[in-house]
Amino acid sequence: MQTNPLVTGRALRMAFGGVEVVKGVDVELLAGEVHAIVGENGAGKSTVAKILAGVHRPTGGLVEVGGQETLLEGPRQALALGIALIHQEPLTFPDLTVAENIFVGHQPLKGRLVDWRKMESRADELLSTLGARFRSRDLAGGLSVADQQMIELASALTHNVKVLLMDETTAALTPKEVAELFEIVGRLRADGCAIAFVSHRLGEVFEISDCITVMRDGEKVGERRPAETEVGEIVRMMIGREITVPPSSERAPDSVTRTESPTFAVKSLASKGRFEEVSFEVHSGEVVALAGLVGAGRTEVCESIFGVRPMTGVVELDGKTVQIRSPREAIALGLAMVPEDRQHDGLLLPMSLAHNATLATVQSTARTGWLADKQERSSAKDYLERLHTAYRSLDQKAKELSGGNQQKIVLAKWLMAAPKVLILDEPTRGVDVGAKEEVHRLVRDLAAQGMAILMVSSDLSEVLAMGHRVLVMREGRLVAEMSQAEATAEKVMLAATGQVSSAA
Amino acid sequence: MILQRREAIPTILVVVAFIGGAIASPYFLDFRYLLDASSLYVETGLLALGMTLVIICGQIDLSVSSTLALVACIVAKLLAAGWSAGLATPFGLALGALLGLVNGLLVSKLRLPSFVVTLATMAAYRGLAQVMMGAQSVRIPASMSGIDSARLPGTPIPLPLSILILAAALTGLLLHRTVMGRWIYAVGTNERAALFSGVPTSRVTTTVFVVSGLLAGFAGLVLASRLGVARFDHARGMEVDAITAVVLGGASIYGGRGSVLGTMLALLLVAFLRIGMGLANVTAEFQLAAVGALLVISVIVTNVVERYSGGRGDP
Amino acid sequence: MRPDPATAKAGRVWALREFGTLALVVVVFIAAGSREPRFLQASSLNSILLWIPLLIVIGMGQMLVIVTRGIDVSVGSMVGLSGILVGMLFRTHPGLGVLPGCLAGVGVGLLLGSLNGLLIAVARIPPIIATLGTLSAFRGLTFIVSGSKQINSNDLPDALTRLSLDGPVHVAGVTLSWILFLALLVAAATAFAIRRTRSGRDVFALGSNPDAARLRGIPVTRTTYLVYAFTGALSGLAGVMYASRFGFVNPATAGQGMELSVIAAVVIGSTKVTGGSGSVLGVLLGCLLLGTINVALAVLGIDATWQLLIYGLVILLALLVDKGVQGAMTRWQGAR
Amino acid sequence: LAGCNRGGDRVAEGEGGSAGKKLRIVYIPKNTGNPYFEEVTKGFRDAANEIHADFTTTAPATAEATSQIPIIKEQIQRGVDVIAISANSPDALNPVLDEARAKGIVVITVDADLVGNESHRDAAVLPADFGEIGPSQVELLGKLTGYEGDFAILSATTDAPNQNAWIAKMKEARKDPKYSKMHLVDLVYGDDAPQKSTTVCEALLTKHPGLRGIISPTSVGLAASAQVVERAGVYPGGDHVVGKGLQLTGLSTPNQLKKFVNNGVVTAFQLWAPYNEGYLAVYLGQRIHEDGLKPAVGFFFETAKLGKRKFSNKLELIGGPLQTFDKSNVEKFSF
Ligand SMILES: Nc1ncnc2c1ncn2[C@@H]1O[C@H](COP(=O)(O)OP(=O)(O)OP(=O)(O)O)[C@@H](O)[C@H]1O
Ligand SMILES: Nc1ncnc2c1ncn2[C@@H]1O[C@H](COP(=O)(O)OP(=O)(O)OP(=O)(O)O)[C@@H](O)[C@H]1O
Ligand SMILES: [Mg+2]
Ligand SMILES: [Mg+2]
Repeated sequence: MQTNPLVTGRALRMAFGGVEVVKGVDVELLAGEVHAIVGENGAGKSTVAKILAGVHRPTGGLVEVGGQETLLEGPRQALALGIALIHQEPLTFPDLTVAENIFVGHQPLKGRLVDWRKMESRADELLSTLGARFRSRDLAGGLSVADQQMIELASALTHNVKVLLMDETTAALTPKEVAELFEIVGRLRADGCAIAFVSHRLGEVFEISDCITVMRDGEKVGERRPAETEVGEIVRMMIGREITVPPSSERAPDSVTRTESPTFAVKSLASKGRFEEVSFEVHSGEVVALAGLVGAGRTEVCESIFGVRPMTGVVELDGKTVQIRSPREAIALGLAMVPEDRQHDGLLLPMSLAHNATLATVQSTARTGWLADKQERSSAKDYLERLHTAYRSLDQKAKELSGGNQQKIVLAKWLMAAPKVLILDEPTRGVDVGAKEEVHRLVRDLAAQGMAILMVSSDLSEVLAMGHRVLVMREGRLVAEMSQAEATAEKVMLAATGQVSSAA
Repeated sequence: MILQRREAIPTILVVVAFIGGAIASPYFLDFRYLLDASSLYVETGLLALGMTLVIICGQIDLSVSSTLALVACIVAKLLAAGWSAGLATPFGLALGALLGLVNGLLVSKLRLPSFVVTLATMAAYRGLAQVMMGAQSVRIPASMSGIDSARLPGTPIPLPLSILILAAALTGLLLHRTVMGRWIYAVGTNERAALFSGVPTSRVTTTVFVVSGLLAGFAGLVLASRLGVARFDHARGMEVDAITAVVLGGASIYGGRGSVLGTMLALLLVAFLRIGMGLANVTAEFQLAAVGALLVISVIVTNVVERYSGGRGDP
Repeated sequence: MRPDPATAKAGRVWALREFGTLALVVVVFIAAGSREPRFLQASSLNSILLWIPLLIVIGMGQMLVIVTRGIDVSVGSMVGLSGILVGMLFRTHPGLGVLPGCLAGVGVGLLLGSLNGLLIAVARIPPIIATLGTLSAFRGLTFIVSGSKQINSNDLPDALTRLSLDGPVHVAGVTLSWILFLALLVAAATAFAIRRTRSGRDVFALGSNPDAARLRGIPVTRTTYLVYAFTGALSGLAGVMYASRFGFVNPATAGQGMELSVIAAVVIGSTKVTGGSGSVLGVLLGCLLLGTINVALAVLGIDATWQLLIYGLVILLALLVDKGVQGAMTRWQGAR
Repeated sequence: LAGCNRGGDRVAEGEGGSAGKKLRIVYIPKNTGNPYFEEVTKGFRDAANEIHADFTTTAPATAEATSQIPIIKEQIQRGVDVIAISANSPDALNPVLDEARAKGIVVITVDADLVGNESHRDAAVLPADFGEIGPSQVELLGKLTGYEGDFAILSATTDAPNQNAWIAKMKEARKDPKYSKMHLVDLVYGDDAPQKSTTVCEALLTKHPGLRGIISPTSVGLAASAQVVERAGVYPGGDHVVGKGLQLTGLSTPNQLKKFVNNGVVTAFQLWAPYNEGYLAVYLGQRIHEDGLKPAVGFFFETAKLGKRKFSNKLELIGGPLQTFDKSNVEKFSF
């Protein structure tokens, strides 16, 4: 393995609106190495990645490409130098075809003109090697987060990248897809590329990386070789304290005292072309985990229940059939949903944290229709702190928070609504270990207080650790239901991938 | 606090315009006249108030001036037909609201782009007025006309002006102090996220158009009373002045940003500017160019200020 | 907002949306023709084919602007200003040829459009504001440079008016005028450019997701600037075509209010106002529909007082048809 | 009569501008950039120079009904003595004009009167005898077409007072048996917008293939129509001419039609001298303001240059007379 640095960041500094969020970080991406960057939410991982990819211009320090100092003017130039970044929040063009999305900005030319045939054939080749469900002529609009990330990966591969930066690319992926991804990463590494790999899934980090940089509050707290360390140490470095609770994956769930009649039940839900015959129950005090491969239709089931999409079927609350034609009605009935796509569906990015956190409850807080600012702010503050959210002021804009902290805002919004039934779609996607723990504990507490919880997750360990029962969806159908006791990683995966006859 | 910073620019400009006017013409510094002349902008102001809500909600309403004309015409006809003012006035307001409701439903329920919907109703509403009135215009009975010669009892403030101030206060309360107001900002910022949070997005969208229509209808009554006649072609192009005021006032045409105070300051600014230039016999073409330039410059300044004060510079 | 697969599917068969517009054109023809057979004569076809060229030319630019989520309401004023300036040029240089005149018009337009482009792309002013500003600024300038004086027919060279008086192709009394061909040429060129050049594709990417465009290395500023400069250049050309078509240029009326017809045509032509999607064919049909309606109203001798109302209603109708009652109904659900 | 004759004599004596402070006159045309009002303004300028009055002119950018109101208010505030205005609306200006007159300002409407609201101005100066315009247009077309065939009228907007007044007179005039073979088959409106005027004119040709004549008593309509008729080639001597060909005539300033007169598309058209309107308005304003002249129906008003004019029934003075332009004389004029 060679060791000449392809990209180096020296004493990188970055400040937003006067607040320094990266404080003198050194990173060195070596050829033929996978370099993991881990750290809590808001530690500055994405920011560092963005600096190296020319998205942000550092307020201090310098970037060296191939050994010499370079002032990256922007993503264009970075790409030209073979540095590609797969963003934490996917960046696709809904109105363009998948092929165009992959080749945007560098379409294959014939003379000076775009060569569509070549573009589409090359795109299809790539997609098949990535094992994608969709084809080059499909429109990108409507693909899932994971599918969109796959497009970005493909796009990165089409620039003959020397340096590939992946920011939480695995967050929305299932183990199967992660495996496929790692295969490609392996190939790139063998070809002498340098790969930066930002992730919260320490398991994956240890599996793939040759070197781990740990960040905390914008500083680099250390660099380790996986061989010479273990998860515990990394976690300690990340959060700077011992976590008392063992990581959830090893923890037995609380036993549930099942109420005989379910709080929440759906019967043969169907939505043409998306899902059909979906029936299940959630009892108060129970966490039901909904597993499946990306694209299985889980999000769409959730959104349909919540009244965002039309569907057919019966929804029962406390035994009574209810009509839900809009989220508003759902909320009135005591439902709440944390959507998968935080940025698009969860937040008002340019608005203040306070207004974001209270959006769902603003009406009930203000009994008369006149705003009750004081109560709002105090309860917002209260909940944000309960979730250990890192923020400067309630008037800070939501878009200034890191991915994980943004998720906490969304959670806070719904906890304020004190729902009977809570639907969580990928609640810990892009959330760091510490925060993830908190979310898990929180979910357990809420269940313990008698809330009925449906939790969609692509993270197997999460599914196993949290679910009192585990449901598995495949291609729009419920294919398996297993109790906590029966559920094992193997069974779930088999059901999700359809290797066994459905056991539900 | 951010809001205040945003209104700083219009405020400064108003002062500048005032001083400029005083220098440009010896006839400018006459407060009674300023009050009277400003009251010519009351209709524009009422339209701008509605437009503020619509724009913050991420929409646009080009049909306001046509709504104004249609309401004025119909009310005039009713009065001519012997209706009492006490009956015709509320009817006019209701009619305005109804016309707004049509816009609102087309936009919120059928998900049609407001720009084109109101572009169409702009033609349709004025067309309707024309069909009803043909060429001739209808007189407003003395009892209802001459509103701008009336003054707020015991003050030199013309009645229309005080009406505008009242309307502004109410709109301000709605926008900045009520749940609906908060929802308007939310929908304008990210409709889908608002929907997910249980905001009745289409009701909110409909509401802003209804309010806009209502205020336009109100403006129609004021104009008819001021002119003493109503006619289908009155107030053509007033919607542009209204939009100009709203945006000068610091609202973002992309929604989610703006304030009533800002709009009112901008209106005052435009009024002073026009009055000043008019008194100095500046020709119409220069006035056109000046107001256009002002609009552009003020937005540039806002952007610059925001970029350096760490706020969001990106449009 | 992330469109759901439903719209994605609709998007895949985007082409179909244009047929809604085409159908409407046919409907108007049949309706008008059945009430006044003379409407189906060559002469009214001529009238329509002379009504649309200016609209088409500007529409090409406006379409791209709207695709980038922008709007340019200053086109009418740009037509006026370039029309006046070129007119003055012809008045002072009677010998001047038509081609130089057209180039001058394009040049003037390019200059004005570039100003819009700079304000929007570089100074980051929201398009509707910037162009609302230049809408009045350019109109004011038109009065100033012309000293509020009109360009009369005897100031314009015959060769120029010939462009719209006759043309290369005559079939069954229908004359396909030179300016029509000019317009179709512009349309064809635009169609080719947006499909086969990188800059063309960048326009659509930019409109589809601006943030992504920036982060994926698309020259956002340049692309934005280009669409407005392009629109300006085309409006400039339209200014010359205006002089040719009407034989006189008045600083007050030239191009006045044109922006509305253009935008209407572009949107009726099923260009997505939320950006990212639009087609030349759609715009052509949009222009054709508006032209047909206007001429039909005139030929049917519909009482002048009714025209405005009908015009408005038809645009609404076009929108609804384009939307498709089907789609509208399903959205009724989601809209709650 | 005597009283006012004396007034006339005094003007003739040419001792117009009274000593002391200058008379301040403002003229407010319908809108800027309108070549017709350029000519009117010229008249104002010359007369104002003759009597050493201080003259300014200012106009709105659009001819929208209410657009003149702020301007009038400003002029009141500036304390002018005489406001001469070509009204954009027959009635919307009433309140503000009353305000002006209450402040002792003389209000004179020029070219466009407050039809039905004459009591809101002191006097009017109108282009030509409305009773004369309609008939002489019909007569002109008659001469051109040999007093026979279908003809149509292309007007401005449906609500333009002057246009409607003239059109009414045209219809009346046709009762004369002399015109019995001329049939008015259509009346259309081009809103004084080039595009619309063009479209409706084309529609006329489509609807009435055998049309012998078009009268367009508005310069925009006439200029646009000329372009259409030339394209269609249906004018006498045109290459698609039907029978004797279509005669296009109407009212317009010569400059706008020179080309079409010279290339035979238009044989003849008419207009009064807009110049006179401005010229008269100045003297009238001065006499009313400085000498307290009270215009009265049937009385005469005299200026050295234009001679005697009679106040008609609504206190109107007539700029007139109607001038016919054709190949022989069109090049002599430049307005
Ligand atoms: N555009 C921005 N404006 C202001 N502050 C920002 C911006 N982007 C990031 N920050 C701040 O920088 C800090 C680091 O953000 P960053 O996204 O790099 O964290 P992260 O390590 O990627 O967290 P996560 O794992 O949750 O994605 C956060 O505190 C965030 O609030
Ligand atoms: N067979 C398919 N082919 C193409 N697209 C599909 C298919 N199935 C689902 N999709 C799309 O992929 C997206 C993912 O669906 P959805 O998000 O409901 O599944 P999921 O299991 O929730 O996936 P995720 O893990 O991303 O939440 C949906 O928007 C849907 O449009
Ligand atoms: Mg991150
Ligand atoms: Mg999902």
